[in-house]
Amino acid sequence: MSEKPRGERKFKYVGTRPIRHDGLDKVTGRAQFGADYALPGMLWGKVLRSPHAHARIRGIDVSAALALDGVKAVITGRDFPDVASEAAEGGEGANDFGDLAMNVMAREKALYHGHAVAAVAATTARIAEEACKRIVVDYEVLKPVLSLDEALAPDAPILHEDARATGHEPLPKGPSNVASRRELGRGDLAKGFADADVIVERDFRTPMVHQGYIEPHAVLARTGQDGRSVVWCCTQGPFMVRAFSAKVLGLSTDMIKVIPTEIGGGFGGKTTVYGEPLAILLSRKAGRPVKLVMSREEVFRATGPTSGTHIRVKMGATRDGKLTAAEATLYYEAGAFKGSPVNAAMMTVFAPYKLANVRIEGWDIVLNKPKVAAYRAPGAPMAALVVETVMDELAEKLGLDPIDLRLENAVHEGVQATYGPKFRAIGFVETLRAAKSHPHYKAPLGKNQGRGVACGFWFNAGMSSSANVSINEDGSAVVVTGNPDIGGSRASLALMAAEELGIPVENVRPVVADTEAIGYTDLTGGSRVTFATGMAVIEAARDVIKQLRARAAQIWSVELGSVAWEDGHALLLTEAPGVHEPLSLAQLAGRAAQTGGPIVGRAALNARGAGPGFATHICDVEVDRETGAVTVLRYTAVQDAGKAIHPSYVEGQMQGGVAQGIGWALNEEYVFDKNGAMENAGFLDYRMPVASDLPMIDTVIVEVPNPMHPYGVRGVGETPIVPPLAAVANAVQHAAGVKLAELPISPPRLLEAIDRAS
Amino acid sequence: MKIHVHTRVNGEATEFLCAADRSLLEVLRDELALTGTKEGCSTGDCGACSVMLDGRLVCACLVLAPEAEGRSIETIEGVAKGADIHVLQRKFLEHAALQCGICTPGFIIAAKALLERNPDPSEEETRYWLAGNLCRCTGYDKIIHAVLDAAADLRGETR
Amino acid sequence: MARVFFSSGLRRLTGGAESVELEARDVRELLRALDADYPGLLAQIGDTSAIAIDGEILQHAEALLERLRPESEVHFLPQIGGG
Amino acid sequence: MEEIRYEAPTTLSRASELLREPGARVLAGGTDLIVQMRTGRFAPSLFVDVKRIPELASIRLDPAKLWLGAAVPAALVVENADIARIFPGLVEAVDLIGSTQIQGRASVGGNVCNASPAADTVPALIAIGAVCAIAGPGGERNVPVESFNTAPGKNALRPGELLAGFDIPRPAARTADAYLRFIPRTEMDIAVVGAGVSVTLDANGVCTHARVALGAVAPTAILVPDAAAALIGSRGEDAALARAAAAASAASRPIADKRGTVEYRRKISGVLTKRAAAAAFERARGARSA
Repeated sequence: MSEKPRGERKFKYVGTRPIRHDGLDKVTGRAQFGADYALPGMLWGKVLRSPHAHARIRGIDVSAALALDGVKAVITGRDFPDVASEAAEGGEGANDFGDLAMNVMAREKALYHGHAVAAVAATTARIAEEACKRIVVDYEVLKPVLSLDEALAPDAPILHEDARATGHEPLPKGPSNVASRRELGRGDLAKGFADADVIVERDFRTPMVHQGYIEPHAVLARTGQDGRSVVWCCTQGPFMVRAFSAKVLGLSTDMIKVIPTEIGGGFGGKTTVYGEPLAILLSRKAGRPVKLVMSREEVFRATGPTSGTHIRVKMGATRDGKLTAAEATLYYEAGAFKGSPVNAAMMTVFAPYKLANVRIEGWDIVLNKPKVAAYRAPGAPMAALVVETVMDELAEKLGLDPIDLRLENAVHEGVQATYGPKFRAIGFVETLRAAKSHPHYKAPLGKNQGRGVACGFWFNAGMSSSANVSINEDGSAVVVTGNPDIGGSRASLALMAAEELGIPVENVRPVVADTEAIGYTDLTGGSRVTFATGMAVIEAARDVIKQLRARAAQIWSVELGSVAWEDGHALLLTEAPGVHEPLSLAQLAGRAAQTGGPIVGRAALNARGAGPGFATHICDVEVDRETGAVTVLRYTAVQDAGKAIHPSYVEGQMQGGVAQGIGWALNEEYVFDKNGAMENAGFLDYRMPVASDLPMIDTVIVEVPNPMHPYGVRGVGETPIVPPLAAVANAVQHAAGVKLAELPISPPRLLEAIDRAS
Repeated sequence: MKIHVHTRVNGEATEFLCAADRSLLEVLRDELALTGTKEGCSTGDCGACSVMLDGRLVCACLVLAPEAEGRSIETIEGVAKGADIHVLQRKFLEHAALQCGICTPGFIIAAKALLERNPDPSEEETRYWLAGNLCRCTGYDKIIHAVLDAAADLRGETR
Repeated sequence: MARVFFSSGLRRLTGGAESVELEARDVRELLRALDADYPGLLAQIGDTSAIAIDGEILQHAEALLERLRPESEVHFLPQIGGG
Repeated sequence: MEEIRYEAPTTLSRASELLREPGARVLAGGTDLIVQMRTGRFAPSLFVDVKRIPELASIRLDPAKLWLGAAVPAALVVENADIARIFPGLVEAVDLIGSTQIQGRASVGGNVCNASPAADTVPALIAIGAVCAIAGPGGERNVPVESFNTAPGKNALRPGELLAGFDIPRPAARTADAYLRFIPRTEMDIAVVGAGVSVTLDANGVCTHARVALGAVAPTAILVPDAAAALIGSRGEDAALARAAAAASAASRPIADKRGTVEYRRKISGVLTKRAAAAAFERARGARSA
């Protein structure tokens, strides 16, 4: 089947907005999420967590807990095998299995307030809670390390005495809290800055923030007499849960089957394991099913926020707005174990711009806070905050329109990215042009109001995916993949299958299978599902079509080559039309038995050619100069989606990313007390945006096809959270006439800046 | 000593036994297997467990189960009438007003309570009424559109 | 002759060279050649880095068997993950 | 693990009996109590659900005063057209209690008894001169709202006593109140500062009587006579409002916490006093013309 020339392809179903296949279950309450499963004889699990941010565990006495009526199992670090340090593939970010094992259950040391030290399974949740209270842990409390500056101080307490910094020299000799230091760059920085007419330097600090998914982590594990465990859990990656849990528990992969439930948000936060290995081990010990559901407080204290950062950026430009040099130093908090997203930050920080002379230095720092997990374009938003505020200031100093300055320096196909390779076809310039011509950009502003512009970049991922497409007797189809549907991916995968097969999308049933019902599939993350798993679905559908053509050829007794597939029908390519009427998919399906049996297409691939995503955002705010309160008045997000398969869910990703970015910019932050306990571990004081905090969020989808995908798809999920921090900050700076140096731009902080400025 | 509670859930006479400190949310989910009502925080800050109690919108996590004695409760499971889904449910689907869907039952219960009180709410009234329902996926945009469209539909207008 | 580029972090091990041309049919051969020419470079790159071949970013392990064209461009990158 | 009990008495006397038991706690809307129990701040042995006691569940408006039962849910207060007309400031405060869902349960009485320094209804009630009606073993006693709370989380109730409701005198002619609070978000937040103001004007629009109360700037909500004095004799012009604001800032003794710094709370108490006073004057003038 010949692929129509790219870009010219006319789509019949792709690009339409059908109702998602899983929608009805989700609006009627039937959809089952992580905590919605129960089994006969089920026990309730509860985790005991460290009340200290940094402490040596001298001993744990669980006898009183075990003595409590209804308690069926108690586990501590001693029940887990020692796991050697080893890079963990298949998750997100830089994970190490040795660290992972110690993060799910503390061993010699508790490394953050909320670190798991023991877990209980009991007949009721109340008994499990009571049992946790009766576990006696003998702590030697140590001085906690709670900030980047403290961590780097010469006399800083050390979290991991035997760890050594890795990366590029110069590195600290001996024990330190530096996990790694790396350098990236090219050209002649000194010359670049010498050539600049204007140089702007900014220094920003941003706090830890949480992904804030509404569904707490939940897992139900059942282990049989044969030692095989079945795990129901809300995760972005069932195969990841299987691999990570097996590794942490010293089991072979085939001993664990993971059935992904519906998932109530993840944003990267459900790309690793927390309670899963604990529930499995408790169920093995108790011989009964164990359900472990985190409280919201546990989610905040013990699951992945993203890094707090300290970032310095210096950029130079000529009078006519050409960037001549750029330098960045990035310090990222990894939490209690190495592996902040600083690497990605180094690569994304200047990625949108043409730069011959660049130097980027990135530090990965451990301290006594929860280990960070991936969060939507991990590492990029904070880096973009600083670069885009610098670009804004450069434009101001040069008297240039901020979008024009970016257009002048924007990367495009063939340009070598600051992180190394050359870009293929990308749509950055197109997003800038679309933003500039948008009515929002010209709309008048009132008193105390300001407008900010900012851009963002994210790589997007490919990775491994499997897909099966089977044809039912009546010509409808079932699409089976291994990616939990976190935001409408069932619908986009079904659309692609429908497009290939030429049948209505309603006749395609998309299914998310468990780890034993579909081939290995990397997790739902990196904005990869519609791109990579979509590629697998298209390939599997084409496999089906090849079989359908063969069946038709068989029926017509002609060569396969003389049978084409168009719009859901097999047609005979012959000079004498009408000799054989076209055979519909339904007709062929009806005759499957007599033509060789069931028709099932398969694909398994490691998707290459992920297309980078670029976005340009415009934000208007109004500032109350007496209170420092900021109101977001209007917001427009422009993004290159390559090809929007289901435009509604592309818009939804953009709007959701913007909302999270606005929260990050204005109010969200981890607040720790002097002992390292989080003070605002709840939705009341961890202030995520509520409906009345936000305006409608306009979206403009730009489509510059990704040449490496049959439909031109790029990932869209992560890019939208990259620009908002800077878009909001720039808008506030213009509205209030201040210079900001820290997030969040909370009312007290902004009022202080306003009073200082006036 | 467990307490024997008599109540009506989605129109049906329902009895259950519970300890005094059980929340209505725990009983709905763990005793009555009505898991459409979700738990997001158990502190009344996210609205995922929104239900109607004697016609009042409340968070089921902040109601003690024994308080339900003699009261009537409506949950998401009772919103669709047989084969017919509620206009709000249809509009949420048409507007793609859900991504992960965990907050959706709470939003539909809360929005239904709004439209029963105020058939023609402004965007601002809608946003404030729904401020107790957190959504982390959508940025609220499509949710607000869906609710306003459902209101128009119920008023017999077409937006 | 594939061209290999070195970011500033690696250059102290390549005598300051920003890039070199090497005879190699695949990445594995390329790494061997680099190791011969620049002792310690491989150790520095490590096996958790990512490798970009003609713009395609691959994890170290999955890149090893990639074929290289005469005009191929290879970059060594730190490992990253998405959300 | 001993079982917790639940009782729903229908009379004040029965409730008072039950409340003599140590470990007994009043359950009204439960929006504070249940959270405090879950977070382990309290471990009650007995819940006394007072919502089925007629006096506590009623709103009564007579020529002299408004009776507001302690257990009446916020939603019923907000929906009451008479209260909205007579005490717009009180309704503003009640309408700020949590979300729509919370207002379906939370009561004004509970908001006051919880004795949070940041409770929104307290400054509003103080501004309009509300009095707490307390029922107990020794019969009924009355305490002005400004002296009901004694410290964060502590109130004047003795063992066996419960708050039955509030007596709120109907305002004189050309009187109006207003309440404003500041929070970082638009909803779902705890007041960083709250300001309640009530003013009475003479026929010429000159302020003859005023009360100003602040929340979240001291261990308990405070009455600020100096701010009131700054308003009395004025027509609410900027200079007077500025003096009231300065007095409010001077009177506030806030702590620094995750919700705001000391300096910030001082400044904001002035700003909100000014804005709330301006609103109250505006309404009082309207009340005259009406």
